[in-house]
Amino acid sequence: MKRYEVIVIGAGPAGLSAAAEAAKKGMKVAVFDENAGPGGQLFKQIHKFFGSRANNARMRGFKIGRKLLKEAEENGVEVFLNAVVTGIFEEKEVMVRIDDTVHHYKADYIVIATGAAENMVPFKGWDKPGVMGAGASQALMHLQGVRPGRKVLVVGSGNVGLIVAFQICQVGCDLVAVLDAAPRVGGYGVHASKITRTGVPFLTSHTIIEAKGDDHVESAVIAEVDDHFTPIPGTEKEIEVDTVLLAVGLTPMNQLASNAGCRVEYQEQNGRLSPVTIVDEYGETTMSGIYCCGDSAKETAEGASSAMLQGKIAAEHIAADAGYTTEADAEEKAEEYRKTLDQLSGGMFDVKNKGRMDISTTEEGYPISQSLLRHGYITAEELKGFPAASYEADGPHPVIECTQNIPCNPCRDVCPAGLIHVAEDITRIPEIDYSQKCTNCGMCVTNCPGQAIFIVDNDYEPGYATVSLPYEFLPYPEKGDKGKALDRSGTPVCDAEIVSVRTARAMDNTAFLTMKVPAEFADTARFFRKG
Amino acid sequence: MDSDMRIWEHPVLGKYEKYEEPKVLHFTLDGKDMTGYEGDSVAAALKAAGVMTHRYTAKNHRPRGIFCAIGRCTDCVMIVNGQPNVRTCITPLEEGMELRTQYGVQTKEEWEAENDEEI
Amino acid sequence: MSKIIRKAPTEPFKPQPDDDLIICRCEEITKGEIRRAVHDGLRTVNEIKRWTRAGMGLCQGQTCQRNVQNIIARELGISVADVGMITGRAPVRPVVMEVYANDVVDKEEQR
Amino acid sequence: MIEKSTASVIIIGGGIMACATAYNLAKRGVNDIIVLEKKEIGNGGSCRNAGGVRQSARDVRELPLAMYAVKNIWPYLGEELEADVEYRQDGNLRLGKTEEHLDILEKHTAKSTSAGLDVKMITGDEAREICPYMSKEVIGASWCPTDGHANPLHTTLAFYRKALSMGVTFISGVTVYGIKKVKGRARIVETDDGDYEGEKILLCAGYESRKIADTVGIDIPVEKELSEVMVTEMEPQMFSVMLGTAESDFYGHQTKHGSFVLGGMSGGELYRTKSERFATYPLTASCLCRGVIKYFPVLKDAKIVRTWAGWYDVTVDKVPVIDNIPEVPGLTIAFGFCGHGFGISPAVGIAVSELMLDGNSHTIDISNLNYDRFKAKA
Repeated sequence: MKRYEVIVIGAGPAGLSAAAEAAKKGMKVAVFDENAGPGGQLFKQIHKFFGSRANNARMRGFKIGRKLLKEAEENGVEVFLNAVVTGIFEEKEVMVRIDDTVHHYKADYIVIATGAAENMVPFKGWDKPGVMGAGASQALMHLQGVRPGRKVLVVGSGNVGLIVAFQICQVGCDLVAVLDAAPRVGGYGVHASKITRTGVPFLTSHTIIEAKGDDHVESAVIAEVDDHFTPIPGTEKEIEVDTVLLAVGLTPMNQLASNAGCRVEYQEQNGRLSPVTIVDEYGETTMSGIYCCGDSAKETAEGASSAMLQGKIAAEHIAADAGYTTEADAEEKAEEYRKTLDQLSGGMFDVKNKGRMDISTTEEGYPISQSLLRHGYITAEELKGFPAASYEADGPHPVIECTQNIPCNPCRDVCPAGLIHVAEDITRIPEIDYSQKCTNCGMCVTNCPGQAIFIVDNDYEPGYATVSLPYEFLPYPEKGDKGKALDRSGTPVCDAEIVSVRTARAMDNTAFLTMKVPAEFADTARFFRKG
Repeated sequence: MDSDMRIWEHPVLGKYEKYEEPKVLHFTLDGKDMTGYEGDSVAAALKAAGVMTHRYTAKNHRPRGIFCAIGRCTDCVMIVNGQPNVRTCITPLEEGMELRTQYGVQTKEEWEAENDEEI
Repeated sequence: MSKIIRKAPTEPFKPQPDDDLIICRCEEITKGEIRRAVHDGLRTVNEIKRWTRAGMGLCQGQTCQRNVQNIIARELGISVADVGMITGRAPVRPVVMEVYANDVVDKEEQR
Repeated sequence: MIEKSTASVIIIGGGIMACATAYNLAKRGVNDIIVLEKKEIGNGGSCRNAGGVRQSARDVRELPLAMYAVKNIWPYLGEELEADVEYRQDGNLRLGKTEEHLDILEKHTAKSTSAGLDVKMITGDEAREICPYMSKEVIGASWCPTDGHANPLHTTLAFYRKALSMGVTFISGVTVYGIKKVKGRARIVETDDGDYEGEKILLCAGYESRKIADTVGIDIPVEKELSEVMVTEMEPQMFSVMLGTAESDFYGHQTKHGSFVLGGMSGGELYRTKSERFATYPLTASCLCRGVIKYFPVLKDAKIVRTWAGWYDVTVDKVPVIDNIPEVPGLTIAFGFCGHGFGISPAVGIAVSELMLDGNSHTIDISNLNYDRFKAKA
């Protein structure tokens, strides 16, 4: 029977990383993926990644997918797309459907990297056409170039919900609101803020009760919920939408692990029960020689970035076991990857802090914005305590509205002036080196994965200031365009005029938009709307 | 057919490959002539054409459409070239394809004949 | 699976207003059908699947399993960890019989 | 949890035989019963078979059970258990494509006819009249119009649910290690949950019964054999006849749901017994699909959504052992159903309950299923 030393199931971040790493060591590796394109669910992640240089920070997710494929193929990995692994049998026999044939392959080692599936929450009418998973809308938008709907409601404000909500705005759909039954926005505040300032409301402590419509969704009934997530009678509101997107968490896809006989069980993970494939520190399951990594094993911080590192750790262990590297070398490498993995955890959004309501200050002791948690934007008053957010200087200078501990430091890396500083622990909030002067290059603004940096020039012309902001919508405004400036809550506050629109390769499709506003709005104007 | 559901250009992804030199494909839905583009999945072509309902369920005749769009949930199935239960979200559109709205696992006519009731 | 003692239900089944909610989309199984089965003594996700068909459809429970587990756990006042899981079975994606019939055991090339 | 661990009857195994017997005992007023199950109710062959309710092609020794069940129980079982067991009595076709096949079928038919069963040989065209979707290659079949099929999952769980409602206690998640005699009688069931004590003990734990019986010095020659079933997506209703073939390529039927449930073996399974898991054999589903398509080309585009495996408990002479054990008073055994237990299970429930309460099975003749029938070859 045709045999590979390593068969990897899933050409996502974990699978491709494991494959490339094992192949680099000299192993014969095949990757099977049921999708037509590589990268797993990275196609959903067209935003720039958090993290540090060691884990592809500020690179857009879908480009990481392509990069991983190239790396795997350059190292001799055979990657089969449209290849559905239908079962894992005894003696590590893998059955793969390719076109009209079912193939049997054997492996010495199997890496299951099948990712996660979306959770769904049932409500009245949730099976009507028009209600879909958030991921479905991403497949339609990013792979098919088709809008999922015209008027859209997003349910769930975790990072998936926030990312998809922004993407919905990016393709020109009318995003009506983002709901969450919890009393606070679940995902990164910066991801929420970039939606709020475009004028989309966050409705925390709200739930969807019904999707109405004859043959498909025509409206949604939403209501406020109490502390027990029970709808409060009398608060129901019917809103006109044709699409409801569900973004209520992920569950590891463990069918193949279960099919292979690996132990899969509900385990308490960070305060919640989740079905987890039991693995050791290298990702080996309870079935010897079968590994599971990435989202298919369990939920991690910064899913894709963690998955890549987990894949590499598994590959090191496999290569050592098969004699392609020494155990000492493998352990040393694994330790290095684990360190980078540690970098990604920590901060208030680490999985271990998920659902915690009692974090009230940052690690530095700054009070966390309650408005940001509740409404998706920070108030000017709350920002005052953060030095990099209230930084004042003559001429253009960055205002960094990054107020929660998240693992990320590209702002430091891209600043040619050395003005921006982030501690070794990259979850720390950026700081300003007051001895340096901003060059107004726009790199921090356009490369900040959270789009949380603005360059403000209070001295643009008498009575007027400029605010420069990151902009990822089409069409780009043009110089001279007049419109309204919106504040952080998305409320129009004053007239604004575009004075420059800069794009550059290094800005990677984020435009650097500069608008002129009356000087007194320099601290509040944060978005531009034409007309 | 140049519906407002198409994203001709994306601020991050740029112009989609299939729209560079778009090739029109003709297909029918329940006998009605329709068009899509090469590179569309069946589901995407229908979405762009404003079709939301792919089928009616066997037990309660409830309408269903796209739900996961990646081939897992099997909600978006239709009768494609006579074949029921085809996952339209992962089936590429082809020239001349015949799509039928699926009732249970049959066409409307078959379903009505068997159940002796009109829908 | 941990030990479960099963006895005749002591109270009649109590309907709830949202019992008509569809839980298993493929097989159109409602919350009420699942709750009723739990009341009648079916205690694990596999037993519920075998009795009601929830999780037995085209998607093989990939969409509904967690919701079914949650309903069982809530009805019994136990943890979802104690209601079991659907076993992953080949083929994890549907395969047309003619394709399944066409299986090939590729030969290893000589090294 | 404090729970009494003594009862009038302890039943080892929570499959359909246990559930049916518990139900029949309860019906006769004995409901002080504890059923001990290692995993879940009906987790073994009970919920893993393809639901045949068949008399034809059975060994004559177990035919009384099958004929009794078909005549007196199956038609009324749903009503009795207040559940839809999806019983359909639309006959069984056993198909042949070659002269050799017809020889096999004729032999079976002759045996069954002599035991009083209404079964006959028919031509390929006659078979196609009964089931028009069949390939032209079928040249003949045996036809038993009183055979049929039912839903094994529903039937098992319906017996369970009914027995439960009648006061029987079921305890799952308990592994039985053995039986211990007290003062010469089977009395204690030793488990990982401590000892359970019963005046009477029924052992009906499928292939796992052998090692338990062994703890009181009883050895029944039974081995396990892997068999598989696959199920298609829902199809339009086509036919509801039960199907088999002379060559045993597959057996099965279309369910009420619309899916086809098709079972069988590919031949390699016998040598794959090292695993205790219900792991499917990688070559079987493909082999079954080829088998099905040969006879029913119309099904070639149907999708398989699931396959699973189960263990047959096969005795050396291919019929079960259902008997009181006089050497170990208080112990009754019912296992070794060889993969055709489902169809007779409602009758087994009656026979075993009579064995346990009356000392013998007086309604149905099971005298040829005695435990001490295994002899050296002559």
